[in-house]
Amino acid sequence: MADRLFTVEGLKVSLPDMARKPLLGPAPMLDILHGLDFTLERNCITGIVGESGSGKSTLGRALVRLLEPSAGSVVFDGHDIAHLPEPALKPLRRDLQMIFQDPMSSLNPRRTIGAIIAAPMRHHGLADRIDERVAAALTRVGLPENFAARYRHQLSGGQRQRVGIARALALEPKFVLADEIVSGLDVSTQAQILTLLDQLASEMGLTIAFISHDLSVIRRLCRNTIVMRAGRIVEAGPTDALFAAPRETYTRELIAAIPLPEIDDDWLTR
Amino acid sequence: MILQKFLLRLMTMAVTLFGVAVVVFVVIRVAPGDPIAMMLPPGAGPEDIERLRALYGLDKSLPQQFVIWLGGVLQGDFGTSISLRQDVLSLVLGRLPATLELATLALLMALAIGGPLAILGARERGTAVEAGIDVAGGAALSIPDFLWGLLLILVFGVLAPIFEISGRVSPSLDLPFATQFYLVESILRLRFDLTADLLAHMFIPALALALPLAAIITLLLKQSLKEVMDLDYVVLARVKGFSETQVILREALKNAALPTLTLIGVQFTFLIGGTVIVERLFSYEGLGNMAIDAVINRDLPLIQGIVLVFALIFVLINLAVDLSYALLNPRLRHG
Amino acid sequence: MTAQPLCLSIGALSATLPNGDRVLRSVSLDVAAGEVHALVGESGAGKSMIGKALLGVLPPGVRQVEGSITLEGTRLETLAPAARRRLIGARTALIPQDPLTALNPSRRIGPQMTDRLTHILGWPAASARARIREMLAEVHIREPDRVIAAYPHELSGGMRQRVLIAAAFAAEPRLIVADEPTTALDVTVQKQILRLIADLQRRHGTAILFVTHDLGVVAKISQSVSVLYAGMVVERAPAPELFATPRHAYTKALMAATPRYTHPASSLQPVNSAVLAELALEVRAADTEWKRAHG
Amino acid sequence: MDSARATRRPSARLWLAGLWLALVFIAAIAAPLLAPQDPLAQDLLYERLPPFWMAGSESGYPLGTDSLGRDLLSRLIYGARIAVIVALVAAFAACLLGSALGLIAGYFGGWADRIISRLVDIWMAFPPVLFAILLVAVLGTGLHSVIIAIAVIDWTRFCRVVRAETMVQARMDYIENARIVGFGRWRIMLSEVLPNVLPPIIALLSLEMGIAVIVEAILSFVNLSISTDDPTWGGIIAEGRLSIHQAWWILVFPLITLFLTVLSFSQFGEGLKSRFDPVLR
Repeated sequence: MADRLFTVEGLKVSLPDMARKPLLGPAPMLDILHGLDFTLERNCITGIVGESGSGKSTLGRALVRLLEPSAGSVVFDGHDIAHLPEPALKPLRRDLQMIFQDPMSSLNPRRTIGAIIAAPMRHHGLADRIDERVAAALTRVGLPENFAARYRHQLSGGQRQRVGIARALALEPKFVLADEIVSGLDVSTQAQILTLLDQLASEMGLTIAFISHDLSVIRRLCRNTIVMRAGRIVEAGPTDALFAAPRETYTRELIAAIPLPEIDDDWLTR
Repeated sequence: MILQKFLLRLMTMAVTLFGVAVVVFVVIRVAPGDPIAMMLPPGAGPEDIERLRALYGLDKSLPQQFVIWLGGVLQGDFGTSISLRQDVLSLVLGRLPATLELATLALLMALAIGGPLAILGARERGTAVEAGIDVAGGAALSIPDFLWGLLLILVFGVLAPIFEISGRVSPSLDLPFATQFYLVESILRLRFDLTADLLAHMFIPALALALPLAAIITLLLKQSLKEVMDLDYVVLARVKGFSETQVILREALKNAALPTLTLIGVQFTFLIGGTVIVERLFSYEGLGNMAIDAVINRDLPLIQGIVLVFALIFVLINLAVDLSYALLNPRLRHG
Repeated sequence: MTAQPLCLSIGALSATLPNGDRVLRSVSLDVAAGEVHALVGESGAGKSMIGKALLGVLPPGVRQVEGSITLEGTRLETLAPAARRRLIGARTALIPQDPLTALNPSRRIGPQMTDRLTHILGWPAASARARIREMLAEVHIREPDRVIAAYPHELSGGMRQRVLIAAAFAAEPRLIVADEPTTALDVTVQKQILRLIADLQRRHGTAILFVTHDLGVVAKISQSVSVLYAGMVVERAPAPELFATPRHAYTKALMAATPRYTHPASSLQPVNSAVLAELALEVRAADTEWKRAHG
Repeated sequence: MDSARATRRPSARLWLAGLWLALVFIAAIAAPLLAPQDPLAQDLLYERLPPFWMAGSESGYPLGTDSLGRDLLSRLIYGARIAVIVALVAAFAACLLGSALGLIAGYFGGWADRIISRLVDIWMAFPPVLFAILLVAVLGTGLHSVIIAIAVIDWTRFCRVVRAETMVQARMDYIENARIVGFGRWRIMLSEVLPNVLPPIIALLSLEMGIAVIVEAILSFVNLSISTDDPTWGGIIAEGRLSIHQAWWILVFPLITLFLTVLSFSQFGEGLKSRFDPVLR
């Protein structure tokens, strides 16, 4: 039995549907996730894959408690965080970090890279030797130390995403949520980021939930995979087994729809 | 859905108007000056003051006064002007058409200047033409109507006296009008000699009001056009073989104008607010000019009435903008 | 290769930014009639610029400074702007990337599909309407009347992309520029759309200049490929040849950096810095030569 | 519109505008040293003297005199004092009040936003000039009334812009990340959002200084600003408007002064904004 960092049972998330808000009173709730049960193993990258509208990003936001679930339990490292109020969450926040899809939006444009990486550490009582810590965080993701003095707009896309990784990992969290972190990147940069993340995960023993729409990327990086569709889990299990023998039709369709960079004349008609 | 939104909109309008009524009521009643004392001849006794006070309802408590006044307003009774000793509503309605004609003329002038310049700037984007429009627009925008008015008085009143700089109509003229909408009526009655005289009086004040708005329309609409013109459907229209001007008029203009509509609506209310001082500057007999006199004379009922009418015009403009936005936008129309 | 007539021939095409930097560096390529030619590269490779230069919709400030574009034997540079616009409108079409922004939100679908036929090509309104109904059937839209009367926001993303494809083929263009037409779509929808484009292309014998960043898409749809880097064509080959034996180091590196679900984790290789250094040298050499030729 | 203009030679307009504003500030501070005459000294022998280049001018009265024989240049220089004080104090007050409410409304949303937005709606339903005249009439003429009136009326300008900009920023992922890190709401608002809404606030603050000068001039023009004897630009303009056909210079010089000052404030603000904004979005 593998050691579990997250145990999720009956997770439901509903969000207010502002488009159908009545004149007075609250907007009706729209169910995004319809009761999910799954676990995330420690020291393991788990891929969460699905097409648009599958609810994968909502799931991620519930795991790091940017959203409060409407029902179910989310047990993280022995604590049910599903309904913890913000003050009670605070000590756990250090262990629940996130890397975002778009570093243009996730890095504050008015702060230096150094300040961006230092702020979480200062907040969580790691203010001593802060410059050394920032330098170490940058070195870890393969950026030169003098990048600490730069601003977001002075970096390339790949470098920005490295900063996002450095910031999330600076706190040495138990869990990192990576939400579509390579989907805005070119393949060559994407390959670098994937390789880096893979290497850091094994070095630091990270537990990562890796959200992506790209099964090829999931295959490259993740030991376990959860396939989602319309707010439900279609299939979950070890990645190798899932690709070798997908149990569900939807998974098979999803895999078959990926165009491989190989000549295959009847792929289109299949 | 649409109906609900409309009702909600009417409710917020009512709340806004009520708020305006409360604010103006409270503000003018903390005034230290005594309006009654101002209207009495020297040597009037305290009992005269008391009698007048009671006559205007000023002897009651503030909330009582407010309830009485608001009750009257809801029945169309805005009270009696203290300084002019006439019904406030008829005073206001007598002056309102002059202000509305001035503001509407200014709006038309602003659209006539701003629209074509915006289209020209968007067509010539990235060139010296656009840079020139930007510089001129930026300057016109930061100079308020009051200064434009003074500047235009100098140019057209003194240096090259082409237009009139005082009043609404030449006093020597015989006016056959039945309403206060002189401009409209002169056109309807085909009395174009009067139209010309009215326009000669209105041209400079209207231009002073129009210039800042024209600058805003130019810059906002041009920016919006430029954004729209980078979108795929505009590129697609060019590929179809349409010329740049056709592309702007057929594909870009409507979608670019929609998002600027709300802002232009707000700016139009600013323009109407500007009529207060511009009318003063040009001795134009409109509502704003009367408002300043009312403040100077501490004519409480008249001030209240005028402020409320202005507020009503403003919320109606915003409502009209929202409605036209909904009508022009298929996304909302088909809710 | 048999000598098929050329649909499009681009020779030594260079385009510059306002600051004088080149975004296209002497690009040459040929597209045979009825063939799908893929332009593949990463961001900044200038792959979209080629299509835009051909269609005459380069972004403000970008100028074609050199080179020739020959469409079915007509050199576009020799035409007056209005004539060029009409030729482009009659012989070419564009399938854009983002179906969400490629349809005018305030106009109904029908007029947006017919306006090229009626306003540019002078068709009678009735035959234009009949034509687009035909085309909508070809892209498997079952309720053409509903779609024709709809506003864009009333259709799904996949549906809008079908409409755009139908509109592109409606005037029987000889060449279509497809600018990343499936990038914004989910994989399952992408496959349907690719199949649709391939179908129509074969049936109508239309040549397509297919711009994409995805080598997988290239392999499935194109007969010949140009690989671009920094506005240069680094390799040009028939598709089977390119995927069997890529010649240029950059093409090889790009293939190694593309993840495949059929290959286990270890096979992925980031682009080697030596390759990038070599490419930088090539770019510099090309620019030096260009500067010498142009003072 | 801003970005396109801002990238074109931001420094030229920053310097030109700054230069003129510096002149105005120096005039305000060193008025007694710079003014050639006592701005209040009337001399009916010297009434409506023309400026120096015209026949009939007197030395010592370079820009001529008004209808009471007071030196125009000296009155303009002393008028700068009132203008500068009003510009600085009123604009800062409006800025503080409006930006604080705008931040709160934009960041917290919900009831705070609803109440503040309603308040803004009510305020915007007043014609601002009439509101200012009314307030000054109620509070009694004087410098402090003018300042209070401007601040009380113009905070909405800041509130609307800051609220809208805050809502844009609050949707950014870096705000979500700050929550992930565990920062409190006030801390996020003040240390993450505020720095990003600062450039428009600065531009608006400078613009508002120009507006405050104008409002003061308008109030003087309708005789409601400070005491009628004290030299103010608006007061001189009011007089100039009356004698426009006899002595145009009484209107022209304060008008030019006001024109340049207002233009400079707005251009200075735009220049500062692009200077302050190294971010290429």
